[in-house]
Amino acid sequence: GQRREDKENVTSSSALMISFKSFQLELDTRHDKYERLVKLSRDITIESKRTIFLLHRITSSPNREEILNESEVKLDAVRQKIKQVAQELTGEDMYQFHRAISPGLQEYVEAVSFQYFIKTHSLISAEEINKQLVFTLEEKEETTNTPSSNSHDKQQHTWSLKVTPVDYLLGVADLTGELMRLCISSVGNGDIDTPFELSQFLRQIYDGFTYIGNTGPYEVSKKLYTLKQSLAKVENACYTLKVRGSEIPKHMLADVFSTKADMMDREEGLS
Amino acid sequence: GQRREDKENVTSSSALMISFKSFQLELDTRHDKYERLVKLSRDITIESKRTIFLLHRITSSPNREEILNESEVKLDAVRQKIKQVAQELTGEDMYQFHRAISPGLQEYVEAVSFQYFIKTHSLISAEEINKQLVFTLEEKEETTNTPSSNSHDKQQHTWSLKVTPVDYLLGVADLTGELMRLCISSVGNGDIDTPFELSQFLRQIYDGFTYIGNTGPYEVSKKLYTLKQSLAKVENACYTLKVRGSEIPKHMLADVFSTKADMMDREEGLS
Amino acid sequence: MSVSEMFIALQGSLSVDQDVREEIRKVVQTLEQTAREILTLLQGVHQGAGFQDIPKKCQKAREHFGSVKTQLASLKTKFPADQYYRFHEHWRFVLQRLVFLAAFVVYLETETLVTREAVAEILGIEADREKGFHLDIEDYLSGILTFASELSRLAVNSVTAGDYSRPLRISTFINELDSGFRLLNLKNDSLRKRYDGLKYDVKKIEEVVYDLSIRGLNKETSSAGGEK
Amino acid sequence: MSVSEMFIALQGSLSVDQDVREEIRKVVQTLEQTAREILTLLQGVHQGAGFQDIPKKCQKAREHFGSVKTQLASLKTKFPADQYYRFHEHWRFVLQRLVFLAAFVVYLETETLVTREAVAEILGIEADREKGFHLDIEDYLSGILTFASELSRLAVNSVTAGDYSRPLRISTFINELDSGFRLLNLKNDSLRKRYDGLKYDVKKIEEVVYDLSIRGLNKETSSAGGEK
Amino acid sequence: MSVSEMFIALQGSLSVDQDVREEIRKVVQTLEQTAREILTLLQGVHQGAGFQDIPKKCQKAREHFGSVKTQLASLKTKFPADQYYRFHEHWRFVLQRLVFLAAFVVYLETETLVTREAVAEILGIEADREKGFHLDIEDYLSGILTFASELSRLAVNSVTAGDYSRPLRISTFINELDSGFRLLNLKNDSLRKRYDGLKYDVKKIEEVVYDLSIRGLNKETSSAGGEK
Amino acid sequence: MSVSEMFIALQGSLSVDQDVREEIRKVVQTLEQTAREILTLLQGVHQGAGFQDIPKKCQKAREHFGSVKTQLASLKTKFPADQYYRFHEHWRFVLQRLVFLAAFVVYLETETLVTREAVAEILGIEADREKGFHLDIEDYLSGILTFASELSRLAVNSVTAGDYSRPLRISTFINELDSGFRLLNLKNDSLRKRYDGLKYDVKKIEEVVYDLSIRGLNKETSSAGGEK
Amino acid sequence: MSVSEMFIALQGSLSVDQDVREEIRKVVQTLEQTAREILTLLQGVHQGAGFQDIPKKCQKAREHFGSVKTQLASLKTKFPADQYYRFHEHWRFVLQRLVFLAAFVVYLETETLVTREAVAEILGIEADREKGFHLDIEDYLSGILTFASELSRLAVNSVTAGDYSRPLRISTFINELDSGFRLLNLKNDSLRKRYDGLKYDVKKIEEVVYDLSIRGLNKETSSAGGEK
Amino acid sequence: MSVSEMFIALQGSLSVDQDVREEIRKVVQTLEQTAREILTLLQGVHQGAGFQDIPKKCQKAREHFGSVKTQLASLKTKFPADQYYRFHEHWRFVLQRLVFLAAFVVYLETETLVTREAVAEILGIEADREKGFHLDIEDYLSGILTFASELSRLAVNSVTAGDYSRPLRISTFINELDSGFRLLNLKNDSLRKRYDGLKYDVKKIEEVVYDLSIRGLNKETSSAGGEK
Ligand SMILES: [Mn+2]
Ligand SMILES: [Mn+2]
Repeated sequence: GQRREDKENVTSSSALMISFKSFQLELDTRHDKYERLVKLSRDITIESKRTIFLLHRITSSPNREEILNESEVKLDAVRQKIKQVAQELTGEDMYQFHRAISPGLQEYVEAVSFQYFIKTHSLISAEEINKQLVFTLEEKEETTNTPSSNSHDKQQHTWSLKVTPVDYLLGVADLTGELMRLCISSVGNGDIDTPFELSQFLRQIYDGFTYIGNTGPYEVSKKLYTLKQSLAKVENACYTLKVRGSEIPKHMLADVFSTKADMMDREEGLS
Repeated sequence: GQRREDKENVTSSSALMISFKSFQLELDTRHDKYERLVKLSRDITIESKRTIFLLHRITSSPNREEILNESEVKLDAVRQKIKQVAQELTGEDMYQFHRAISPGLQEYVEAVSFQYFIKTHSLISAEEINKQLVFTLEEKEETTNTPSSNSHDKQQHTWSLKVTPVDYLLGVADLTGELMRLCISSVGNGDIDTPFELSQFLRQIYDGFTYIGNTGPYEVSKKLYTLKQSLAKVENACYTLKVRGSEIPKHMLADVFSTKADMMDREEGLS
Repeated sequence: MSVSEMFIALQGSLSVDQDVREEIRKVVQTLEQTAREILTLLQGVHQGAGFQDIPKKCQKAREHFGSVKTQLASLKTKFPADQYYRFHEHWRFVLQRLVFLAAFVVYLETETLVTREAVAEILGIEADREKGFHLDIEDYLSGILTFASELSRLAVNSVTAGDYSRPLRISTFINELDSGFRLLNLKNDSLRKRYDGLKYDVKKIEEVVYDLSIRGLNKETSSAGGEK
Repeated sequence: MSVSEMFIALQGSLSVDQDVREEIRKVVQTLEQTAREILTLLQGVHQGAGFQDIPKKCQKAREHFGSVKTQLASLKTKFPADQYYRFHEHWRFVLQRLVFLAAFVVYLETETLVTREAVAEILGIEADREKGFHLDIEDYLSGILTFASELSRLAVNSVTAGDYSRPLRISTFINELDSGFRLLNLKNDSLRKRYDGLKYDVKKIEEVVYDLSIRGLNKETSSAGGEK
Repeated sequence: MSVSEMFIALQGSLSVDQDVREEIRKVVQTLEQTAREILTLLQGVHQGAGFQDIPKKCQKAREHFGSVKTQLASLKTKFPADQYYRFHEHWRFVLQRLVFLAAFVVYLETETLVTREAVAEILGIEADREKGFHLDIEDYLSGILTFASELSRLAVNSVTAGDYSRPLRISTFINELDSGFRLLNLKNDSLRKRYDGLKYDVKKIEEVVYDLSIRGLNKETSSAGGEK
Repeated sequence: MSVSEMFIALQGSLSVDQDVREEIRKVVQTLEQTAREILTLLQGVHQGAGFQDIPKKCQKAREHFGSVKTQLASLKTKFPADQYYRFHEHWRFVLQRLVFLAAFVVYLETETLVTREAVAEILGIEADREKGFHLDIEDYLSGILTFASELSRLAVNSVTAGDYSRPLRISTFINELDSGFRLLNLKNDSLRKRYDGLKYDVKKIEEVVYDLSIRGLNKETSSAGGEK
Repeated sequence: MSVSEMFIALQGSLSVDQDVREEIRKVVQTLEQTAREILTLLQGVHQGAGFQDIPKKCQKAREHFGSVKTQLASLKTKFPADQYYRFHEHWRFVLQRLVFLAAFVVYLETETLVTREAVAEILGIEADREKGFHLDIEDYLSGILTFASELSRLAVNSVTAGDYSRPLRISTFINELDSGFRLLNLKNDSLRKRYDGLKYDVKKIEEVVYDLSIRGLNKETSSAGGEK
Repeated sequence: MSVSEMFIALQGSLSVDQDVREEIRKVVQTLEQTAREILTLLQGVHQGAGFQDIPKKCQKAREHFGSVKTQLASLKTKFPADQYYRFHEHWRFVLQRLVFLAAFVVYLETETLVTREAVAEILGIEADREKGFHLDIEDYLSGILTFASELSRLAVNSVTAGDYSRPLRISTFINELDSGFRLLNLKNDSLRKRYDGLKYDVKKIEEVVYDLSIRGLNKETSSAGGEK
């Protein structure tokens, strides 16, 4: 019919069409970027998880340094991915893409804080984490990896990313699960100092989360239950160590001499 | 203590450790492949969706061919991604990774069947779809894209992928939503043939799904409700066209002559 | 820094955040109040007598947009400029509504589609993210879709009011708008859902035009009202 | 091909699928029955008198594994060889259980960890996917973890039965197993959850060894029972 | 007081409470029954012949409201006056329904909106919270929205019944109601959601008026029925 | 009796029970298949050409109900009569669907509501609980509600097929049905929820009648098809 | 029969049904009350002094079971015998609890597992489905599993009370019970899930026996209490 | 009164209501803050060193309860006394938490269960509903259940801190509490579900006592800490 052809006269060059073409470009660009960030986030998650597994392999002094070094290499690789995220977000409002990258960043917080705890027996701060997320072009591996080729006039550029307080909190909440695993493993390996130390540390984190309570976002409150359970597991482990350590088998004193030294050793560990 | 050191004597070269190292490799390889397939699936989904949007831009004969050609180019690009999927799955049991690729394949079915409907006014069969998913190395763009460089002795290789009946059904179920959109747009554009044709076609698909009922997996039954709603929308649109077409404004016969031809045209469309 | 000190600091930043949100919520409430007033004003257009004094209604609406400007100016002082999307959810609904209202006013005045830049100016904000508190493109588009739906109502009611030429003009207009939207690749989100509604608006207007044309009313000069 | 013909064909393939699943379910049920019988047999080990006749129990279990072989041989005829993972869910639970049982028998016989290849042989299936109906690695690992948990029970009960040397050997064994598992990067799935349980088994065994050592019982030659 | 004595006392209070709820539930059931009867009575309005005897239907409904009064009078004796909101959930649904029915009757009689005070009087309860068993504002508004939706049905059916003038009056009425609601600052709750539905009723009625006017039927004197 | 003897006896009962369920499931599957075939058959009614041969379709459906009778007869042999409610969940869904289909056929034939007794007869089962395998009231009502929803589709499509008189008849019918349901005191369960949907069907059909009457089409003799 | 007459009849049946349920609910409440009293009585066993007067507690519990009999006798008068499974959900929970309590009493008296027949007798109902109001097998098994879990608590607390021989007897008993359950082919339902918990009870009791034996306490003559 | 006047009046009431809620929310937030501070304080009890200065911690907590009193006093000024249940949801969570904290403090001080009256006094509110802002029974019970769960943690950690006598006292106490709860006839609501958790706490504490008694530690004078 005639009317249909009329519609074609909405020429594709009208002002409206021109602006909608620009909208198309703008939306597609935004979605493409979002998608690239989702993929980077998945990579960050996976590699962070593997770093955590690696760190759980620490059982004794000989392989400790080796594993710590290896974990550092892995985390460096993760940070290279985060650098790519930071580059994608240059000049952007990071909160616009936050949902895409948040899972990855949380997992990174978990991994890096786990490594930090193993090294220093303390909690890494958000500031400390963010300090490691400032990147400059000068790093050697850059020259090959940068997608844009004219890196010449950009050499002074730096990129950085800040994990949000909430991402930090969520990462730390998950860290407690790993610490609980570390605790149980320690008991299994006959290491009785670590559990008591861990229970102190976990209690501090738990008290911290209690202090925050429900003033944070829902995702944080949601983790409280798991956190409480992890703490209970650790407290139970310490309880068991204490109870069995308190037992002097009065009714059966065979071979006391040879085991005495060993027992003294243990008693120290408890005090 | 002494016991801890004992544990180190689980030498990393024991048979057990050697086999677990091979397990580590096997599992990591599997997970990495899964992850690559997830990413490919996301790409396939996005590009298929964009093809569907493109096809909705068809409103008249002049741009029809152009858009069909463009959609073919886009779908070819999607098929290149599917080819990568097929390559990843060479020698694998595709059902092992099905969950990773299923969303993408469903969306591709939706896009390709939409295009096919626009071209032929009929439903593409699963066989037809699968025929297009047989890939050979001879295609020209191959030589640059193949990750493995020694493509020499592989030249006779072909890769193929089959969408499962369930993926096909789920894609077709979603297709009905697009057809409903096409129907409503047609009415808005003064095209009154298409809605009646679409209602016939949709009814056939609906009857088909009814016939399958709950004998398929849960995901299929779950789509029945939306499908029924789409059909209702299309049937309502046809109803409105019929009702308004039946109205001969007896009380107001001004300018009958000039509109008569147009009206005859419409009546034909209804019969 | 001890663990408890860290958590005190974190709690501090969380409660700052909450305070910011509280402040934002308050301003947004006044914005919603103003938006409701503009809406009531413009709803008058649909009713019988309303078609006569469209220009006056538009002028009054323009005055209300003055208050909107002040309120939005206040809103942007409530949070750091580079954290727009952190708090976006709070104002996106009202902003979409304001876009709709601005688009409606501009259409009633000139029968053209307000551009993103023009809306931004009416609201006293930026069209460009880099420049500060801006109008997100999806919010702009969403507001325009609400406006499109209002147009189909306008087409219906202008017939009731005896203005037979307006529906045809609306038809041409919404068809162009529809062509524009077809260019977009939307995700499966609320914007997509609202865009699906546009088809029904186009359809409704087409039906009005059909009703007029089979009665030959499309060629009459509009007998009653209409501000043109 | 008309639309309705297409759907008839699709329905056909869906119902073939359902029939296959029904067939599989039936064989799996007989497998579960046999597995329960083997389990009951081996559970006897934990009880007082049970420690004496471990070898006899193992031999009997071996006989049952003969039936398992036949049943699994039947299972693999029920579906196309290259669609293992299509129907995997149906048998993965019972296969894990059979791995556990095989590992338990082998451990009781030789105090070694059964390899994936060896389990596959016991079950009469392949260790290698390419070769046909095989044992998925995750199912193998999952079965081994159930077995590890049984070991902690064995350690406890062997003390009750007066066998004080076994817990120490179990301790050495499970520590090596734990080291093996630590090499793996698991996803957040059921295997990961079960692996988390291993730590508790290791811990329990360590506690038994501790209990023995503070009483100097670790140096005694086992007074009562024990098949060695 | 021992722990068990204390808990016996607590149980005493708990069971008093449960008895009260049981009593309330029973009265609410009879209220629901009466409400259903009124509804059936008024539904007759929508059907062909129904338009003739609207006044008679209204009168009958008024009689039923007599029973409602008695039942509500009984309801308020079931619990202490200051615990209205403790048991609110039990009767809020039926009260909303009764508001709808009262508003419908009053509209059919006088084509005006029943006030909260007037509904309260019809139901024999208080409009004012301080005075005792009252009608909560939100329940009143909720009932009114149900009534608005009934109006769009009425507009449609009055055309079928040949009464062409009523839809226009309904249109004016519902527009006024809509403006009224726009004065409210509703929270994001169920009431808000129901209010969002009002615009569809408004639109539907406008389309009925449109259908009449494009056919010139709005100018005809209504041929069939209509109680005016 | 030893514990194991006792459990062997229990397992005997359990497996009898499982066999019964298995048998029931099989018959129910064939019933579902037949029900699907009837549904596909009757859906043909909605198509343009379908309105011509409604009687033929009904007759064919009646033949299928013959198979249904046989299948239901077989079903009731699978378990003791006094355990109807023990296994009720297995067939309740398909029975509701068969009620819907029977009601649809009867309506197409005679434009009346099939009674529970009549459905029972069509299905070859009892209407009365005491007499044996019967049709539960709630299942009957549930099937009727599904049927009501089909009626609104029928009204729409009969217009499309050019039959303008049917919708009015459907409207009267569904209003009567609605009044019937209002006599029931339904609990807040799934039936109540489904009943709430009925009002949308009533409204939809009223709108169809409206569309016809405003165009004077309700007075025309139906031009195309219609079996009457 | 008109539609409304038909629906009036249907409502008649529906309200009979609702009354039956109401009656059942009331009796079940008194049963729950009695069950709670028996539980409180038997809980005393776990506490320090409680081990001395187990026989007295059992005797008292037996008296309470007299009331249970009366209440169950009343329950079966509330509905036709062949509709047991129609209302099963109402009493299944309390019946499971009563099975647990009866099993506990019988165990405390004789250290044997109560049979289904014996429970039925204690409760004054039938073990056999055909004979009338009976004890469903799954409810029996479910109650037994609750009882098994109570046994692990009993083992722990008997050690605290200084009775070192009881845990060993409990261990033997629960192992037998576990073997019994392994003879059953449970579906993947709630019973299966509860059975999966049994292994934790078995393990817990084995650990108690371990604790005693590593300290040589299993050889001591129990110093304190114990009814044997 | 015109429709718009009426709605302006309604909006007046609605916004008074919203202001009241806003005020309540603010006070509740400060209450939550204080409750969190008390909690953090009391959690210190679980730490090794914490057992020494329980009395000091309790005294500090008592001081905080002073603030709670003031805040609750402020809360009750925010709304009319007879609308307690209208706004109940706002404070019920924090009130339950305060009950838990008060019960914990009182237990640490005197090892007794705080009565409802005593909690009310600590919080400066009424125990009796008639007298004004009171403590709802269910909120009291819910808080007590949270406290019970804290007791099982306390039992574990007091052992770790070397206090071997406390668990036995806790065990007696929680058994009494459990018996108390068994006197209540709880409906199937959230309180019932929470009560079901109590048995796990009872069991956990019994296991602690068991661990001590099997090692003869319950007879030792507690070596480390303990405030007694
Ligand atoms: Mn983790
Ligand atoms: Mn789609």
